[in-house]
Amino acid sequence: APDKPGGSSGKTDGPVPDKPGKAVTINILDVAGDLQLTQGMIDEFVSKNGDQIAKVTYSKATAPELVGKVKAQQNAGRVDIDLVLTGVDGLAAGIDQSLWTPLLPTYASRLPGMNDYLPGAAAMQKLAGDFGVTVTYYPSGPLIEYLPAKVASPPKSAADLLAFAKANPGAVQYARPSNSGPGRTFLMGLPYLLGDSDPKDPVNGWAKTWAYLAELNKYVTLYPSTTSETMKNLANGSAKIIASTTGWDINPRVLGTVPKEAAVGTLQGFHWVTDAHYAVVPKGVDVEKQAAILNLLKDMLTPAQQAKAYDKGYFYPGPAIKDVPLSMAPQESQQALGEYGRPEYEQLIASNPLEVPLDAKALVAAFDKWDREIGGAKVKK
Amino acid sequence: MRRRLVASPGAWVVWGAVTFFFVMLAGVIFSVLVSSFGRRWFDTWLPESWTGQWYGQAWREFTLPAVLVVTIEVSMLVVLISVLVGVPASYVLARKKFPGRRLLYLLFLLPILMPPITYGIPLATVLYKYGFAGNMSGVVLANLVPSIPFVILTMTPFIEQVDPAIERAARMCGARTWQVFARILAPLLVPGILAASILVLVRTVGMFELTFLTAGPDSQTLVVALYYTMSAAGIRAQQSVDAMAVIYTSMMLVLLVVALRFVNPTQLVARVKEDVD
Amino acid sequence: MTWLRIKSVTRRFGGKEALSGLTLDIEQGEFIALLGPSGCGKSTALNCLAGLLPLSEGSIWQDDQRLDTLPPERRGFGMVFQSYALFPHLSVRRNIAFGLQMRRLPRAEVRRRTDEAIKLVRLEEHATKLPGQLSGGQQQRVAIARAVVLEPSLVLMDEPLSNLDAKLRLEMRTEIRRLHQSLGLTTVYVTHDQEEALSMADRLVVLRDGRVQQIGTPEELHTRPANRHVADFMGYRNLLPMKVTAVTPAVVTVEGAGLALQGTAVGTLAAGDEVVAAVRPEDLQVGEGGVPVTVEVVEYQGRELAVEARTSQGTMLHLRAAERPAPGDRISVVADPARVLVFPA
Amino acid sequence: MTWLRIKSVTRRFGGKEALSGLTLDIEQGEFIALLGPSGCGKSTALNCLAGLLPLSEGSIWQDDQRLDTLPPERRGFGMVFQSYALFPHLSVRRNIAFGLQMRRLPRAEVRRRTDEAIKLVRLEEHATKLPGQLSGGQQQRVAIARAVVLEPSLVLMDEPLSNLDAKLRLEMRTEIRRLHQSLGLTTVYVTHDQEEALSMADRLVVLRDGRVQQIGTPEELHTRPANRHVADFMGYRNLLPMKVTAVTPAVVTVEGAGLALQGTAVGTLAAGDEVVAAVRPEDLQVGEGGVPVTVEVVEYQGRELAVEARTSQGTMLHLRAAERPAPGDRISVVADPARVLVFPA
Amino acid sequence: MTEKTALRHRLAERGVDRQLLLLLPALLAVLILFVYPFAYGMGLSFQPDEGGVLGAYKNFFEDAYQRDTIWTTLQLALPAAFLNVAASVPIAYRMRGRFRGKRLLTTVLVVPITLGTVLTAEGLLNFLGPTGWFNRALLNAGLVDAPLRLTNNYWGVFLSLVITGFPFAFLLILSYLSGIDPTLERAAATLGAGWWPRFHRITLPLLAPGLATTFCLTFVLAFSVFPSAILVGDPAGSTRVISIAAYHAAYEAYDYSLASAIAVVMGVVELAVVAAVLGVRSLFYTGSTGGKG
Ligand SMILES: Nc1ncnc2c1ncn2[C@@H]1O[C@H](COP(=O)(O)OP(=O)(O)OP(=O)(O)O)[C@@H](O)[C@H]1O
Ligand SMILES: Nc1ncnc2c1ncn2[C@@H]1O[C@H](COP(=O)(O)OP(=O)(O)OP(=O)(O)O)[C@@H](O)[C@H]1O
Ligand SMILES: [Mg+2]
Ligand SMILES: [Mg+2]
Repeated sequence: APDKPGGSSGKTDGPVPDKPGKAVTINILDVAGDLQLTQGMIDEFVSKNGDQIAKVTYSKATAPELVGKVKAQQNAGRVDIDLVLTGVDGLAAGIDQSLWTPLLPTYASRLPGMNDYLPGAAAMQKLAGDFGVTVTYYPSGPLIEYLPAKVASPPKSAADLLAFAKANPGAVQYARPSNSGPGRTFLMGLPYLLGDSDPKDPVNGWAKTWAYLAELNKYVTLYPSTTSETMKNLANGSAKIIASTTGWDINPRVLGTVPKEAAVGTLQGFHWVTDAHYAVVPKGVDVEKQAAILNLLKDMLTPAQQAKAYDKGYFYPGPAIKDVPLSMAPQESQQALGEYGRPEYEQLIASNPLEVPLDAKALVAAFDKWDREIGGAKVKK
Repeated sequence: MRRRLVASPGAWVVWGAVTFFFVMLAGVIFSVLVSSFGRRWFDTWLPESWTGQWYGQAWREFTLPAVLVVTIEVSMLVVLISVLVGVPASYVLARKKFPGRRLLYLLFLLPILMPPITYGIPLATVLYKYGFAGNMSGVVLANLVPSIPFVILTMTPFIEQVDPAIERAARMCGARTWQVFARILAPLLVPGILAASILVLVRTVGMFELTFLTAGPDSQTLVVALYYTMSAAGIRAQQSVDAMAVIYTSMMLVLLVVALRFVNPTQLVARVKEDVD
Repeated sequence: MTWLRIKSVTRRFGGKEALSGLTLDIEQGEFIALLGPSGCGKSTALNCLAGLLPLSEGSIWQDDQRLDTLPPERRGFGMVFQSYALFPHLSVRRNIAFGLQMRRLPRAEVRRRTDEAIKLVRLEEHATKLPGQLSGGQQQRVAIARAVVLEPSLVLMDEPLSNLDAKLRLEMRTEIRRLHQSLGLTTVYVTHDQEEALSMADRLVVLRDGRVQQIGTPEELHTRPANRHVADFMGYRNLLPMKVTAVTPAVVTVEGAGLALQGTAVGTLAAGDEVVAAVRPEDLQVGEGGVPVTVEVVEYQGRELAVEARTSQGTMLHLRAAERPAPGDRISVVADPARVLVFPA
Repeated sequence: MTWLRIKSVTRRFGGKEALSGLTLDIEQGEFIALLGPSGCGKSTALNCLAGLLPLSEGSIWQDDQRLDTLPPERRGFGMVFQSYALFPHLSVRRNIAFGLQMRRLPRAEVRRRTDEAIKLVRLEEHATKLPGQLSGGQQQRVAIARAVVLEPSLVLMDEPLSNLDAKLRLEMRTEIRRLHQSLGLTTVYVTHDQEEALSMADRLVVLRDGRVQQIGTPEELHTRPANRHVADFMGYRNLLPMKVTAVTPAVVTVEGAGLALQGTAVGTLAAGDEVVAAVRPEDLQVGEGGVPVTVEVVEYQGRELAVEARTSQGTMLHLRAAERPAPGDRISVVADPARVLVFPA
Repeated sequence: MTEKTALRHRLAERGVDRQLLLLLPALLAVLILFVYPFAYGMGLSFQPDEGGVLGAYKNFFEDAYQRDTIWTTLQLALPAAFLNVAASVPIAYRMRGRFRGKRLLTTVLVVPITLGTVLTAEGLLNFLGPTGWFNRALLNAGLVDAPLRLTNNYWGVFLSLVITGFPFAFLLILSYLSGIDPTLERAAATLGAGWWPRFHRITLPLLAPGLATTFCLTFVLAFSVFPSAILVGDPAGSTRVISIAAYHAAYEAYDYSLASAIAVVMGVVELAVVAAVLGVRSLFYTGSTGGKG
């Protein structure tokens, strides 16, 4: 490693200076795929602030392993991950295991951008407590996606969807929720659609949802293990309607893995189940580095940088703060979204309620129940 | 030399099965290869058009050249060390009957049997504590845990096959133990060592958990990138997974072919015993 | 001057003694042959000496230094294995050069000595072949060359000539003796061929069932075998169970199995004792006034004929004849009393 | 009645002929010995017959059925391998029983015949051991028992007795001959031991460098070797390069190397020809009026002494003596002209 | 005078001598890098948040959904390992001798180990999927009416285990086979044994130790199947293998003690199978496979 774990001053707690004494190296671990959106922002900051950050290294991992790794480093007293970009799952797991340095409210004043969060992003920020800083945000889903050529009259409600599935066994597909964003969004969106008693309590409050899924299960032949596969099946015709989200709608069409003509629909009375990515700093990171990171985050939360989050619809829309119109985004983004974007999203986002996703514990419980009662039910037959 | 050309029914069945296996294999490999170069492949035999963009993307996103170098360094080191440490141990286990031998064999068996979850995190902690993790030495050390026993397990039957009189003869010629190993046993065991090395190599290159837990930013291996592409959150085109998989496979293939170039796994010992025809 | 002391060395395999209490002093420059029937423990003895088998009991000393606790490669002995044990992956040349390379000799010397050894065993043509491509005898010659090329202080040879043809065997015998003498080697040589042992060794050790039967010079063994087993092994092919009828200081008279013979007693005997009379086939002559026997089998053996004949009581006698009798002929057989040995049964 | 025809069988290893154009007719019940120096192609010939090596050229016929295209297991021959080739995972008993079990004989018969064979080779004590626990000679006996227990129509034996001790070897010789006769076997027996070949075989085939030198009965070979190589191999240890000085119908007179001899010509010779005179050591006698030589080496060989002596010109002669001359003695040597063979050089 | 037998000999006869030192590096490596961390992991499995010392195990065994993963995994791993070994033997046996193209064929047969689980999974999904080439060919040829379902179920995982496991098994068995002296088979042939008795009475017993080891290794690999069980399998249902349960506990529920407990159960089950196989192996001959015993 280029620098010793623990960093240049060796101090990992106490007050964080305004600026690092000399340029530091920052090791960033991305467990949410967030670099797709933010690497441009970070690189730009580094190129402009060579006095603070000499070099950034990026590594990537999946969320679940993150905890083990950080824990191992912290137990040994040598932390060499300085900044983690994570989704809700990694964030929550880290909070649960007390891995993260509390940045708030101590340094809230250094991150003025946080005051400009979109309402949905602000709600997501609450999930992060004192630990994470929301860097990107999107309302996600649930949406349904289909090829208009094959589905003449798409379902308009949850009941319609069930009827469609009944009429076309095997045609409705959603990926196993624990392996798929759209899958879990669909799962978390259903209680709102069906009017369950407590949409935040999958074990006791989702009676209608489970009944609905069990019924739907009779006509689902297959729960793929990745969202990509549902997309592929949609494209090659072996599935007719799949669960989706805004990002999964636009980006795969840009990439060409789903036909451009694919359409999305919503089910009547749905609530958006939002999603966000967070920046967190593990405990044990040198204060000099913390200083550089705080300055980096401050920069990332400015509109000019946030506009980069439009990307090619990867996390559509993407920016976490207000007043970042598409016109500020890089030319490439504007072009891709001009061709593949859907103007109707703006309206849909504005006119439907936003809900924060389940917290980590509840989500795991929901996955478990789904695995046992829905996905696993096939075996017991 | 006349050979009997009429093959027995047994041979037909065997070669038929081999052919079928090859066809399936070719299908599997080519479908991924085609997909990794394809753009828009929907309900058709072949994609609409071809592109190299998935490779370009993987290249940029993961700084692959550095990752490849690290992967090769790590796997070579692991193979080397585990053979150096494992073969002598398997020698003793194969040749000697001593009290506690079975127990020891069991102990060597355990690391292969136990999933890395059981020991991965504490192991990483230990390695971090002594400054080994976060760089290449940690990755190598962690990967030795399943590799050494693997070598021991595969090599023991091999060594049992070698006539002990040959070693005695070497000793009578004045060879010390290490010379017996280097000059006599090693060449005779080449097929076995090679087989074991290839398998260790494959396992090391493919070992995700232990590598991830102990790798630092500069010591990531290809499999970490591959797993990320495959199972991390976020949108991924199927094709970019395919492209990563193809890169991974090509690298392994190069390693394998290089290995087989230098030594043919079946001929060294066999040459001595086979006829020349 | 005793140079190597073997003190009551015993080796057991799973309780059974393959070698029991071998005690032997070897002098520098001596050529010792271990002789005995198959399975008598010859190879076991050699392996114990070489350090390839741990001893179950006993010790081995060289110039008052205890040797049996040293590993084989530290004893500096050379060995020719009964099963050749050639290195299958090395060419003939490299098999032979192996030991020299282990000694870290300069390359040129290794080459020179290897070449000499290859020439000695006449394998010039085959020097680059692998052992698997050699005939059995060629392999054995490689094994010999590999051991002697080192000019070790003690050479152990386990039936090194058994796979060679008669001519080559004779030549190699002479060659081995010559090497032994000119290099000043000390040699322990295992063989089951009494003729080989007699012609090569300074002293012979006859083993049977792991036990030493007799130690002595070739002549002692040949003419004065210590017991019937040694006699049996030294070519006294006729071993006839008989009874003593009379004892004089010079000769004993024995009778039985339809025969009456006079012979020399080995040990003290009294009239009436059950004994075994031992005679070599070549010491039974066809001659007047002897025992009448009927010829049964006649085998051609070059210059002589081997004859099997039966006495009237059905005892089979082996003898030699210069002229060819026909099966069924009745002949008369006589024996020189000095050549008939009588052992207690 | 020709039962097995071997027609110009040739076998090459990588271009080199290990066996060239072997042609031989074998009659049922015959005992054929293949004799020749190490590496001459004996094992190769046997392997070709057994079907273990494909022929490079030629064919093998049995009663007008072509045999060389059949796999070994369909030929119904038995074989004793030079390297034993015992099954290391089977006990002695099960090694021997293997072939019988392959024939699907009833269990009781397998048992009975196996027991007999074990007894025959005297391994009763070792029947349950694995081959790795046997001595070399014991292993070889297992190999013999394994082959003959099948009473095959043709038995191929590759130096089956080379690892046995002298006594056992003699006994096994007789045993093998007895088996051969009583079971009505046909046997092809490879050996490098001329004495063994002479005493056992009905006919001998002498090979050298893969080529047949002579085929004949033991007596023919022993007394009338066809060329100097056969003579060399049949014990004519003195092979002296000389020149013909005079030729009469009965004897040729030859001179050279400080010697003058009279001998019997093999082939037509004329005065002045370069020749090789061949004499056995036992045909060179110490006697008056012969060639004066100086004794150099005296070896004890049981009843006789082997003597090496040098002529004034430095040629080494091998002879036998009944009494012990001392090295350095000057003696005179004579030879019976009928026993001296003269070959063209 | 009688010397006491040297201690060295007495130890050597029991198999204790300096050569045992060769074990040391491996032993140290395993002790430091494995035993210590593993003991820690084992310890975790006995310290669940609730339910006492054996709470985690009780959790696992009382829950049919969890417990059944053992059976599910065995159902996959045993047949796959068995097939891999059983298929390798005849192929390797055919390939013992020398023939032209042997090297190429060996290389090609070994190629699949380079594929890795990901490419195999992707390939199976692409190739055997409902609109993959395989089903397309079958449909076009009129052999089936509807696409065969070969992925996202038991068969997908099974096939991927075969594709990744077969070359492992083949490579090892081919090498073990080449160590057996061919003279032995020849000897058997002259004793009238056709190819089958030659094979099963001579070659097979000599190969048995190698077979056992190979079976154990392929079984262990198959038993810890994880990525392909998720990718080409039905991870909530018919291919919910035990490692998915462990993964779920460790990385989704962050219940390390349950995860360790499951991992220990995994190890114990594997150990039981391996012990059974090695037990059977010890009934066979082990040792030199040359002709001279
Ligand atoms: N590893 C072993 N396990 C059990 N018994 C053994 C072992 N090695 C040798 N023996 C037995 O010990 C005895 C002596 O064996 P050894 O090899 O010394 O005989 P040998 O005199 O060399 O015979 P040969 O002339 O036939 O080679 C034999 O009866 C043999 O069966
Ligand atoms: N596989 C092989 N490759 C090359 N050459 C070989 C091979 N096998 C035998 N030869 C050569 O063929 C010749 C004849 O060998 P063969 O084994 O028949 O000899 P042999 O007469 O049995 O000798 P011996 O009495 O020493 O056993 C030898 O020179 C040998 O080196
Ligand atoms: Mg022996
Ligand atoms: Mg031979």
